[in-house]
Amino acid sequence: MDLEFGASYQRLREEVREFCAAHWPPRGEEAELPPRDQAIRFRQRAIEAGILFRTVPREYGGAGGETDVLSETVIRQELDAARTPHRSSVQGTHMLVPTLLECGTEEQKQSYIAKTLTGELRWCQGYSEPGAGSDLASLQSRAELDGEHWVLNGQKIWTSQATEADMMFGLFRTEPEAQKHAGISYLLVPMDTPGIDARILKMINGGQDFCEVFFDDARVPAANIVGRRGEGWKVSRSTLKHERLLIGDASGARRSFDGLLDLARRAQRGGQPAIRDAGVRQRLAEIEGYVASQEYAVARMLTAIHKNEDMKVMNEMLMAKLLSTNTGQLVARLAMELLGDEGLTMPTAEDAAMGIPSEYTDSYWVSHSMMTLGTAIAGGASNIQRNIIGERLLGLPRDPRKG
Amino acid sequence: MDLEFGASYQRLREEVREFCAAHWPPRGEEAELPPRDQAIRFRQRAIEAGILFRTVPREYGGAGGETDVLSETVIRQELDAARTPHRSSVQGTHMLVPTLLECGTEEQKQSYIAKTLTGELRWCQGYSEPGAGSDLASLQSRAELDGEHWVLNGQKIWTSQATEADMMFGLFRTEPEAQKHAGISYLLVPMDTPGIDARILKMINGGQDFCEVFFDDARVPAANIVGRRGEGWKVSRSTLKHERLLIGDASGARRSFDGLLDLARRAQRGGQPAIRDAGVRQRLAEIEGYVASQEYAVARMLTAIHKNEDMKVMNEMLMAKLLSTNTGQLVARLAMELLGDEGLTMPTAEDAAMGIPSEYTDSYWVSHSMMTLGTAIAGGASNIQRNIIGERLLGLPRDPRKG
Amino acid sequence: MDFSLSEEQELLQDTVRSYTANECPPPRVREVFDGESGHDADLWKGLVEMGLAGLAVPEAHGGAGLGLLDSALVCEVLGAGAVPAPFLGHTLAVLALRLGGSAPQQERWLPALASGDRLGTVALGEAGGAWAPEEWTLSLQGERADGAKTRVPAGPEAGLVVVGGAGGALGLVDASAGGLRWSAEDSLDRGRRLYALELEEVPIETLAPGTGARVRDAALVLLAADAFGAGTRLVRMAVDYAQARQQFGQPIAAFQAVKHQLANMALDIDPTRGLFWYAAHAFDHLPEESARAAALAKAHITDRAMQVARDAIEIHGGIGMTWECDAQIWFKRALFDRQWAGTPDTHRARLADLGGW
Amino acid sequence: MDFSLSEEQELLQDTVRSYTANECPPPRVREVFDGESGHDADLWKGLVEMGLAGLAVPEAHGGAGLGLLDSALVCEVLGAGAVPAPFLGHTLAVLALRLGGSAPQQERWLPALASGDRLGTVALGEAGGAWAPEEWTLSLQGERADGAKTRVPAGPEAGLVVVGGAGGALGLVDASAGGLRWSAEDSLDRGRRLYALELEEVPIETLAPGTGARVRDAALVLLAADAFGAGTRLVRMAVDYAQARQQFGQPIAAFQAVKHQLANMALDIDPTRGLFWYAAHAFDHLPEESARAAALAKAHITDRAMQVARDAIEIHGGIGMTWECDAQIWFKRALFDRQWAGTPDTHRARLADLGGW
Repeated sequence: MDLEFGASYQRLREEVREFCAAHWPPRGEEAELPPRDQAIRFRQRAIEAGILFRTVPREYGGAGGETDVLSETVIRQELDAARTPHRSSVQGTHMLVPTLLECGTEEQKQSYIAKTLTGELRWCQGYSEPGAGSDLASLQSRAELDGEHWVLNGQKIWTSQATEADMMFGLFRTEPEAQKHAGISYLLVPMDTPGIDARILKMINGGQDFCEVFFDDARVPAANIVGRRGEGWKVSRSTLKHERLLIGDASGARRSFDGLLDLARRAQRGGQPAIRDAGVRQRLAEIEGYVASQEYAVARMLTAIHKNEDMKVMNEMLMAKLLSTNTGQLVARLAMELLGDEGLTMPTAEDAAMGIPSEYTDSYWVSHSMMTLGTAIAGGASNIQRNIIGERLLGLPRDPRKG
Repeated sequence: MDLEFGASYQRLREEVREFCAAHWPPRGEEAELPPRDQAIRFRQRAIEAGILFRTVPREYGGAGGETDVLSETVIRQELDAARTPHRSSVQGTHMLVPTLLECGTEEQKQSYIAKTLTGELRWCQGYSEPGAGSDLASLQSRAELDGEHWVLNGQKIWTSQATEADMMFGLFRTEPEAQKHAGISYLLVPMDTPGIDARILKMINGGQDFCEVFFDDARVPAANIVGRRGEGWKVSRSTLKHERLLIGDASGARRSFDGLLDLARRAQRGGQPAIRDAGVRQRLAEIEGYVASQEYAVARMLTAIHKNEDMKVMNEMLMAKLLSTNTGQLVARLAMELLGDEGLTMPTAEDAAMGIPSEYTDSYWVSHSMMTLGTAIAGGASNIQRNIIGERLLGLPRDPRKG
Repeated sequence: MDFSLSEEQELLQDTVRSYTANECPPPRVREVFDGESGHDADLWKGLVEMGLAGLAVPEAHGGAGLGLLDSALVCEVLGAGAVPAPFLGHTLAVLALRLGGSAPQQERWLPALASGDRLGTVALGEAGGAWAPEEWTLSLQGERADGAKTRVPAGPEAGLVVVGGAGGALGLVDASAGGLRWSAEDSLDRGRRLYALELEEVPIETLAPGTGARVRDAALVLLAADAFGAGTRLVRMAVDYAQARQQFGQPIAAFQAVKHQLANMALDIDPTRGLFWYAAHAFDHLPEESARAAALAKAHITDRAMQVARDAIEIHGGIGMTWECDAQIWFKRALFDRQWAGTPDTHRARLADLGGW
Repeated sequence: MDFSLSEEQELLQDTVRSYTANECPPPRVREVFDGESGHDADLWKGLVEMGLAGLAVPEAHGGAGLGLLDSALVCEVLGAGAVPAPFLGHTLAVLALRLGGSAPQQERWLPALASGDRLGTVALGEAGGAWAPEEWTLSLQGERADGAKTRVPAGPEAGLVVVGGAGGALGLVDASAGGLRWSAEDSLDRGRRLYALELEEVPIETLAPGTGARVRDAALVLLAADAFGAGTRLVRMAVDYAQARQQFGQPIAAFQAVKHQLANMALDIDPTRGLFWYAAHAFDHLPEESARAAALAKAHITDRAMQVARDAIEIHGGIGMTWECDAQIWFKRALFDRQWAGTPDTHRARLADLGGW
């Protein structure tokens, strides 16, 4: 058992660190460019240096090499630590690109991948619909082939940053008579197509990260289909095999816990910092048990995946989501208690945005304690997760009503 | 709104108090009698004085008068406070007697009621079976009519004090071809019938309150049926209308909470009484919220029932059980934490017995923290309770699989 | 023994419920919530005409002379409807005068409060979550006051402000006299907007000592009642949504897991009703139990209501997280009730002390 | 980075698991549990022959020279089987000598402990729940000791007793020297019986200062591992029962509410494995993190395991409350692990201190 990353990874870590120091933040005239252009340049250089998108072939704009889960973790940690803009259009780089590599035509690969990796081309994902949340197979948006075009009608929801994206990849029902999963196709949709209307969906905390997208006879070239007609469901799941390289490193949970400790130091309780209160200490210590459990579960997953022993960590993989949801709820409840009066005002727009906060301010915690409600929902409601654990890990009977 | 019982009930309270002072504990040569005989005499006198069994007609051995829910509560509080043995065979007095009054033959009433009220005749209840817990309708024990006798075969479980009881009232399947609830009859079974074997079922805490009862061709007179053949299910539910007079007064929850406070005063935490620890105080205060909620819910129920406005308190009536279970679990968890090392040894036999403790000793709390597990089960598992709340109060769809 | 509401009390609730349901249904609640001021003058006028402004004002001064329980019952209805009305601050101002005002003070102010000619409010909290009377620092010595208070309801709409000061004293400020500087806080519950208040050389009259703690206790009871109303409504909203929302070919309410979550929500909030009834009753009739009962009601009910609010959002799924879903309005109502005047933990610590633990 | 077990460690677990499954299946566990002494001499002999008695003894003294993680992995398997064996106390005695014994002391005792000729145990706790080394009062001044300890495993079966004394010191007592008065406590976990120990003028040798706290930390890790094993087994027992038990015409596991309860149980205990792995690793390799990691593992895992135990009983319904249901044996195993050497709250308070909060 060894919790250090070891010498070879230490070398990689230092290389990445040096790269970051050399290239971020930008200097000279590059510092004058708009932030988005700065970020695109940074990502271009990181790809050239073999740091980002290491397994995407060179001919499509990647670094074209090998990688492993530990290397990816080390690289991500360093890119995060230096606050570099390495995450561009995550939907694009982590969902669309693997899908195109797997199922796209040569022309699609050539057209889209390179620009997506740098962030020149920004994508949004069109899967969820108002009537199809956990039950994605019941989606209703349709695409009808009319000569050389798909004609799109319907509505998508929970589309992150749809108002900023250039393109959407989405699932549309092309064979209306087919049942459920069958009859769905995977289409690429330029967002400036006439008949498409993206509206920001304001969130409970004032955040504006999500959109609804409405399609009213929007016409998209017939060639914009990935994989075969009616097989969109399968195509959309072809990214799953890439996800094993993307295990979260739980450092987010630890950073958030450290932020909670800071809040407990700032907050007053009976004339002293709340962190001196025996009850608050107990609750913090209890939460740390969950946070540390997550950290070690991730360490175990990284190890097993690195050794190609994924089967050993099925439990961890299937439980990760719900564990993190539960911990988030505990954190949110204690934060709300510690916030006191701060819980009576709205978070700032910056703190209401999703993503990793640069600082754990009181306003961040107000936002967080509301947004943790969403973690029980996003990416599969907690009840669905419990079904999965019950059925796949414990071997319990499947719900009779499904499908 | 008035939380006092008021003048007329105050008078009743004083009368009962005086009665208790005069008759319990017994004096003179009566004090030499075996405890059970002392208890029987006390109950006889209490009936004669119109304090116990006020609504059971005189000709069957009751006090033959009127009562109301507040009077019953006042009387019970005083009988408890004076630690009198007013509770005899609760199964007999509170389940069998109302059933006989409702559905019994004149001969059955004459034979059984009076002696049951005093406790001369002790009853056990034969409803549950190993394969029929929450799903009582699926019970399998059968009774076949053979000339002048029912021949009983099968097994009952969770039979309180079966080894001490003189008689059992129980449900047996007499029409094996009938479905579920139909085909069940309500029989009265002398426990000394050959072919009946009652065995103590030792509990997790060492307690010996429950038994299993096995029937192997045990023959019971054909006349020992209450109500009609095949209608035992209905007969067994005829007691429900009497239960409105038996609302618990939640003083048990308050006493138990006071006992928990005492435990927190005795237990040490960081060199001082645990009750001085800010974390323990928070947890106690949180529990008190639940305890007080129970008290007021009961006060509201008493009021409404007294005014014949039962419908106003349907919520309280349907939630009482689960609320008390949940509170009990919180109490048990804190008690176990406070007990520390005491939680490593078994409770005494006295503390392992069910019922209201005379003192909240450490050993009691060890037993209690195990027995609260059972409250989630006894009298309908918590999940069944949640179904009832969901379906009857919230109007949610019924589970499709039931019945 | 009679632990129930009188017919008059039930009628009061029915009347307010049906009036607010008609005049301030959810679409109107949302309009005010999203509006500029968060104040609905017409609605308040209607409530004043029903007598709510004078509910706690003695009959001699033009009010209904009712007890705290009656005001709490109104709060329950207002919380259930998330009604944007300044009832909480106004009622607390009335109580401050009733409990601590001299005869001339009562004579001067109570009729105007009862008639709704003046809107009252209370400025109790100070920066850093100082809600306990013993933590207040604003000086009420002399005839003029200087200092700052936070989280004040109604703000510039108010004509009379009851201000908490050092030693738990209360002072009366006539808002029309000038010298009050209000600044809007970015309130989470936009149906009950909050303001920071700075006083500069403002004329002030003090009320009888000890009134601060009593008014704080009354606030706790009213908040608990409001949270009870909001919580029960959130259960209803979650039930209705779960009945309507189809997934996997059936309403999600038919999934046993969802059904039990809903049952647990009902079980969380419904049995707490007696806590605020009793605390309100004790406030008027059992003074020695009043402070502790108020702390218990506030701590327990607002915590349970907040849990119900979280669960209700979860039942609604993603849509529950959006501004356009009504659940967020009630969620914030419950959150206000929980955070304003001190969090549950604060009051649990107090009730432990008050219990002599 | 390699957060995984070595092949040798997996083999060790497999070997102990299959041996105990064969030699001590649930019916045998119950026999010992219900038996006179709670001790199974044949079983212990078998485990000694597998090398478990010497697992932590340096190779130079006839042991396997393995780390605390290996001992913890054995505890996990023993906990999962509710195996009635004196491994915990014995291993702690070995560690006390290994960490704090002089060369002659080690020379004299370790070979006998490794070979199983002597069974070791530890007498740490004192009346009133005094488990922290700084709370111990027994005087180890001089060459003889007087005083009382409680909750001592193995008791009269032990040939060597490591006794905790004032200042967190440890002393060695040769049980064969006489002067030890054992009295059986009415142990809840009858597979690991506890005894009160009175020492009267008993010859004693001290170990190096500071060893007491280290042995306590090791105890916390081993208890956490044992509780993890017991907890995972309880989940399995509940799953098996729910699959078999029919109600309303189907296995209760098919009810979504039950299914989710079972999923929550698995989620409660399964992810905690790394806590004891890490704490055991830190004990041998990261001394500055060791005390805190041990406290965290003990507090979190034993609390989770206890919750799982409660839930498992509830899933079993009434039958789970009976002595004849095996669940009670594992429930009491988990409860022992939780209560012995200090409750979770105690260790949470410590880890807050150790974290500089």
